[in-house]
Amino acid sequence: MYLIVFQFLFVLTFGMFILSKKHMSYFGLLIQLGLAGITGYWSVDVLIHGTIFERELLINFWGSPLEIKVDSLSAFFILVLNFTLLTGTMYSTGYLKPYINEKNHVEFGLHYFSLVWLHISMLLVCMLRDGLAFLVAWEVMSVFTFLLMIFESEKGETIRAGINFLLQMHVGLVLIMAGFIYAFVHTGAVFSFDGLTVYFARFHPFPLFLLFFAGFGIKAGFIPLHTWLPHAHPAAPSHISGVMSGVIIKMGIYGILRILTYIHTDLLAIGIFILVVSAISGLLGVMYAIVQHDLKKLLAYHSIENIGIIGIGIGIGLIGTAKGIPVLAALGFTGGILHILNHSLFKSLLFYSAGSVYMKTHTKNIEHLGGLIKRMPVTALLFLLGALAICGLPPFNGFISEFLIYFGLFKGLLTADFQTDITIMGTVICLTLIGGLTIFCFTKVFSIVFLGTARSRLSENVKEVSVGMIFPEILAGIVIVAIGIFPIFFVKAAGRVAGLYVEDIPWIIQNTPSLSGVSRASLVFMLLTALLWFLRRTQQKRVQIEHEPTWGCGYSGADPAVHQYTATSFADNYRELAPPLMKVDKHFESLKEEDIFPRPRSFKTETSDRLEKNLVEKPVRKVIYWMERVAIFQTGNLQHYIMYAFLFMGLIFLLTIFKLI
Amino acid sequence: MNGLGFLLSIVSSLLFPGIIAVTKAKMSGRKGPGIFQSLFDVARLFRKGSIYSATTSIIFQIAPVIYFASIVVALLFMPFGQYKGLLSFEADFVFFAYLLAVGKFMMIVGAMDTGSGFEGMGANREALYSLLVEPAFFILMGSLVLLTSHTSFYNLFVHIHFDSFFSYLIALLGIYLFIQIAMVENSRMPIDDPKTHLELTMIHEVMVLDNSGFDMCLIHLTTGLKFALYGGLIANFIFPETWTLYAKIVVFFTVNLLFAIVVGFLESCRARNKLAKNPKWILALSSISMVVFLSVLAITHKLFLE
Amino acid sequence: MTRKIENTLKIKNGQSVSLSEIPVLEYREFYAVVLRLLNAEDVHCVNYYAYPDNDNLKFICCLADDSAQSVSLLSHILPSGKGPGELESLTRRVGALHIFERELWENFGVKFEGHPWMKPVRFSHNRYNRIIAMHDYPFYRIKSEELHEVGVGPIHAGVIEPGYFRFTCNGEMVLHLEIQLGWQHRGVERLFLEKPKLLQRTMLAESITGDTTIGHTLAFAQVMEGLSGISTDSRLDAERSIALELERIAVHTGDISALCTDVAYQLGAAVFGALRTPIINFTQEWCGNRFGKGLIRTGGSHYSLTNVLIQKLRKLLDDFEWRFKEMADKAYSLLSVENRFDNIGMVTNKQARLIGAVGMAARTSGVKRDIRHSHPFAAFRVISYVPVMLEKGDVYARYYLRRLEIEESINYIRRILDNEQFFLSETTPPVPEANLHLYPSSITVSMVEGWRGEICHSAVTDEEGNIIHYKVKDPSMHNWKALELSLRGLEISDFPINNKSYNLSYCGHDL
Amino acid sequence: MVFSLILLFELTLIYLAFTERVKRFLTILMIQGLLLFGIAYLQLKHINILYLAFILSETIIVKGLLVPLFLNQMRKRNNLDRLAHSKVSTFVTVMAISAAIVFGFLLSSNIHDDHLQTKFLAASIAAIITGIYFVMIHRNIFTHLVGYLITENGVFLFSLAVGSEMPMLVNAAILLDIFVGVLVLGIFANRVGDRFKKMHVDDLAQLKD
Repeated sequence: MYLIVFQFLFVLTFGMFILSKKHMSYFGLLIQLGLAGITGYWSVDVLIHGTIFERELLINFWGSPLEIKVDSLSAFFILVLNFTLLTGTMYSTGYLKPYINEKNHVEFGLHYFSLVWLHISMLLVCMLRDGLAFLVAWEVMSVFTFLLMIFESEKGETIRAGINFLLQMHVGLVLIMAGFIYAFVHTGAVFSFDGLTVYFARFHPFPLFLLFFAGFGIKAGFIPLHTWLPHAHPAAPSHISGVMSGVIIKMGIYGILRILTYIHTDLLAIGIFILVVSAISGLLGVMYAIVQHDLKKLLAYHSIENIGIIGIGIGIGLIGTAKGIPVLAALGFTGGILHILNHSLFKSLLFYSAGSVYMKTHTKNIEHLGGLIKRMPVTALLFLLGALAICGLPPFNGFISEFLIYFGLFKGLLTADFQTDITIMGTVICLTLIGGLTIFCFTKVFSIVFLGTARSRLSENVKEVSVGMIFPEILAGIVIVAIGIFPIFFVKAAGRVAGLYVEDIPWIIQNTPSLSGVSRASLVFMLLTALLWFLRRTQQKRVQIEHEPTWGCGYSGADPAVHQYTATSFADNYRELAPPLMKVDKHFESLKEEDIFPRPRSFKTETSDRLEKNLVEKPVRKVIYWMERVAIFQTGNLQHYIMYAFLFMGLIFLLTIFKLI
Repeated sequence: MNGLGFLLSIVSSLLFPGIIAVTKAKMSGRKGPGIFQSLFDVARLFRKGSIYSATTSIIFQIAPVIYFASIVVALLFMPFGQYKGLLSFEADFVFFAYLLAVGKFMMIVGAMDTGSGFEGMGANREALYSLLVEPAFFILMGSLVLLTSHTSFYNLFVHIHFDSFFSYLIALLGIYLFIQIAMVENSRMPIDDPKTHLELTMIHEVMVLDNSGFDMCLIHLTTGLKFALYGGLIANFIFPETWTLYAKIVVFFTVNLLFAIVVGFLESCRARNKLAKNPKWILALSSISMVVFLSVLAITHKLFLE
Repeated sequence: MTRKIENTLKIKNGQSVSLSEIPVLEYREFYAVVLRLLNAEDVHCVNYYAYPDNDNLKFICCLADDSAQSVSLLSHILPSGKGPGELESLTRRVGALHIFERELWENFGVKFEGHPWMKPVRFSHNRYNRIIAMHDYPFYRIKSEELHEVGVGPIHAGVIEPGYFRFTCNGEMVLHLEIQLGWQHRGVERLFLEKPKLLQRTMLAESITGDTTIGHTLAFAQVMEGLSGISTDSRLDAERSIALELERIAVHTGDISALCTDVAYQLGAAVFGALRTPIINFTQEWCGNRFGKGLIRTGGSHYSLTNVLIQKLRKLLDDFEWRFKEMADKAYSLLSVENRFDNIGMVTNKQARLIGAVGMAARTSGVKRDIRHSHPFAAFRVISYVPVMLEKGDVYARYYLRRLEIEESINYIRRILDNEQFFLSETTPPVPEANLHLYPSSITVSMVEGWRGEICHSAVTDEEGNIIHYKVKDPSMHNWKALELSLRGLEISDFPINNKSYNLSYCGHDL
Repeated sequence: MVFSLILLFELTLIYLAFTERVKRFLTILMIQGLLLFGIAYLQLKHINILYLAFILSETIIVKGLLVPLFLNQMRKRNNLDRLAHSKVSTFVTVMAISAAIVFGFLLSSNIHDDHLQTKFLAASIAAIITGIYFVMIHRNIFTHLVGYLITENGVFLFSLAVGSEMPMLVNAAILLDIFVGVLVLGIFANRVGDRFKKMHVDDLAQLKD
């Protein structure tokens, strides 16, 4: 019954185009609610009972019926993506309102159609096991993401980022396909995920894993495969950025996790590989994030960082499994998997509120913003909530997943050998640095965007966004706080998924006292804060309160907009520490010794992603350069082409004579 | 009895700033203020009204409250000999460290809320230094975890044993690191000079330029609490398990007193660092704790060296 | 004594000449001569001012030639036709003149064409353009949305005089510092004309800057003595020199203490702070005022340095020297202190010459500029003084130079005390003059090396011997620019110690 | 006990990384000499008294006193009180030297040889790497010398690592030690001491050997 409704909803999506522009979002939301309800029901069932849900779809695919299969891994991802996509669509209702008059009916319809189909394709990606069907769903997902991304197609930047995205996704697809084909050719087993079991049992899994990791890693945005990500997120409309960062890149993680379920040997090498790549992604992601001026680009780099944290969890989980340290394995996997949920929550929240800022101020450059908390208080506070959560601070959800990973690491220290201990300590250092840098970055973003005084006209006369846009943010916020204060329920769900990788999860149950300790401490903290706030309020009622300008040493002629810290200045202090990694070009004419009276000058910085430059831009430029060389021959003159033909024949002739071919 | 560590820390926190001030005064041959002067200041601030910058928002007002609350809750983890902290659980030091970070986050954001160049400077520096000092703390705790095979503050300190010459060395290094981390966290010498009047070179004090009244009162109290936090940890670090409760209480206060005197002494006898040197200096703390970690590996025979 | 070479009039320090002797040149010629003279390394401009002369504006330029121990005077006249005139700026060629031309522009509205830094100097009440107000100061801005500015002052957290500093920063790094002064313009120069009595004028000179009472009063006394033809006896000269050096020792010690405070070296701060006290207490014992008010008077002195005092002074110096050395050995070898001062706030020799730095700021950058040596006055005429020099021009150099100068000053006082010829006679110095008859239509240029650097006072009288123009130049006028330069590319947190290392005068600049 | 001293030796390397003063370098060299004296005494207690006396006097007199004092004289004579300039930021140096220490331990924990005392090896590797790194990053000839001396201390430790089996090697290493020390000092005494008496650090840098 559910299955039929589920598939009927697919067909219903085409009804989108007959509706008016205003109603499209509601219609899309309805369909998505249906989809989410059905799949959510299945998933919750799977997670609670630990069973596997299997059904056959009515659609025939390549002659055989299409099977869907939901195990705990799929179920977890389905729940995460359902939530994020629903909030995304809700948010879009308000966010796209200004575009109703700008965009025509087809464009608008296509957008919502794509949004619903993105949902469907992602659900299918999580549920399908057949190789070919998976690849098709994967491709459909990429294409619809592309369509959603280029909503503002009148901007050249958007189209460029979109094409870059599509191109890189195809590279990923080819790599994944190559992986399937490679396994299929070597074993002759079924062309599906389950067929990989045979390969991994028989051969060294590492090389093939590497292939899959490259393919899925492009989607996930591991450094150095991340180069599409910082361009795609700012280009897409904000609800799509939220969804993209919240769940689409997680599909890459899903792929990697799915592959890992079939691997049982060589885990140490794979674990260390994932750990190293993730640690680098985490560190570099946040380091690049700090120097960005584009709000959404900055958040995009944080996605890379959080993918890194997820990867660190998975990596140490694998090392734990390989080295026979169950606590490390269990807590690593649980922490990593829980972080998938956590990141999707706070990152979508952050993107939505960043979108609200963009919608009202029409700028993403944080150097133009400032003082928005007085004009958009709810957005500001929600952004602060997201910021605190992404920094991994208690009592919010980000802390829980990081705490699990830390806990696993410190517990793991005890039973590990020397090399593993060094690895663990290295990981701890990475995690603390990532945490610290994230705090550095988000204190910067939050205070530059929302606090102080307006830095330009753009942020002077703005108003709070509509309730419709705030509502989905509040939904995400509630879950963030819920996970932070009552983590056990969510940790158990993540633990169920981790069960796929670790033999038994007694450790999860054993560390629940610690988790309840966390929730107890968080509650005490919140209560104490509330109490103090109350005390403060009563104290303030009795005394005199005055309002004055900020202390400026009694000087009256200063311009408050210029006299506050800028984002560049805030980041500069830290940038000095890692000049080789952080290439920031300062365009500023320096003075000579004898210039005692300076000339009029200007100052501008430009940040560039070194990895992107060296790994993508330079090779591409090289290729283009050689292409252009070859293009000399393409003169468009018929005689020349005939001459080429003769030359070619002559060459063949000569080669045959000398028996070279 | 589990709250004993908390209570004693609160008591010592009230005296901390006073003792430091008296030590510094004695060192420079002045008479100096009384030990309780800082408490009178706090009491005076509590009764006072507040002036708020018109630029600020609710963030500025709530920041000191959260800052204070975070430190108090962190103190609830403080064990005392065989008595647990009120909120003790496994890996509580992770929560402890992140809780301190919450307070710091809010103070930084609160300072930026005033839109003042001075406070921006202080906030920026505070953000940078606290991020750099984190690894040192975690590596040190990791070493202790490894040394004792336990993961909560309470168990760490109960199960710590020093028997060989080598372990005394580690204990000394541990205490050194705790003191230096405390100095960084509190923005004291040689990272920052709290007594200076120079807005341009300060870190913590310049962040609170615009605070007044009740908020300032909380911030003042927090300074003492933060010192007591680390003083308590150091005291716990050196209690032998076998001592009686009263001996421990005496030692607890002695250690706190000594800690305060050491701080006062350090602040009298050397110049502060150049600001650009601070990151390196703080990073070196992490390096030292890494050496401590390596030697703990050697003690626990994970690292076999002939 | 006076000779006319190259269209200039050469006089000695403190000498008085008739106005008519000063050659009046065409501006073009004036321009050329000034440039030619300033080309020489040991010539610098000590004063350049103007005063209204029969509806015209008469400009007087005093160029000190250090090697010849003489001051060249030359002048030009700007006829005031319709409003203030326009002149070609000398600053473009000689940066050191910027402050003088700015002052002339501010006071008389004379436009200096091509001046690269035309900004108000002190917002004087009698300024030509009264419309411009304090908060309209034309700050230098670097075009960018990524830089922030930090404004400090005029009310400082430390209890110091008012001044406004604006830093244009990229993070911690200062790209540009601009100093706006003039918050306490008292009109000192005009008061010299308005207060007719000598005592009033003397007291006015004593309060030009509170920390250089002896230096400024001595310069004033020399002007008066020069204009009235009083010559001082050797005992008075010796006493004046001793007072000047004592002032130097006291302020330098205080500054070392302040520098220690700024780097949070408490021990140094406390001990040096305490060391300053006996020195100023001795001054109090001598003249009744710790800062030497009342000690220097025209033509004589009320307070003689008696033998009892001399014995006390000897003992004080011995005691001070020993204690100072003990603490200095510690404070100057402490690596944490050295680390803090080293290599920051550098002003190179070239820059020091370009901006015409004087006093300590010059001597730490290897520019040998010391009036005691180059244009000796008082006892320095008899016992020559060899200036202490350092090369590097950073904060450490300025910190270190203070120590060296203190040691040198102690030695110098001892040499005076040991020199028989000063204190042969038991006679007390003559009683100061109460009323003076000044030479008519004359001019005097008097220079004194205060602890901060060269102080230059100059006065012009009319046909009846009344002062019609009195000009005061504090060394800070030149050296504020050095502070601006030394902050370039420096961390903003290093500003306070830089500022303290110069310890420039706000009121001496504002007047 | 010996291990504690080795630990302190490693700490001196970290200290070396973040200090920027020539004067401090010499203090560190002195401390290192004293530590080596302790290590050598504790380790070689049982060998021939004559050898022991020789080695001990070499460590304490040459390494601990003579060389640092001599260098201090040089420093004073050439006015080298100021900062030691380096191409690389101190931040990187601290990380590099920490990494070298960890690397030393990692490597020596993986070597299992009966003839090798790996605890000395760990410190020795760290010291040698630090010394070479130091020479690499500094422009100044004087700091180069400090780098060499650190390397030399590393070599000394290395000889101790293999030393209990091969006392001759220790002696050889120490002889080399003294030889290099004297040679280098001799050269510097002549070149820097007299000809470049008045020159500034930056000028000295052009002297690069």
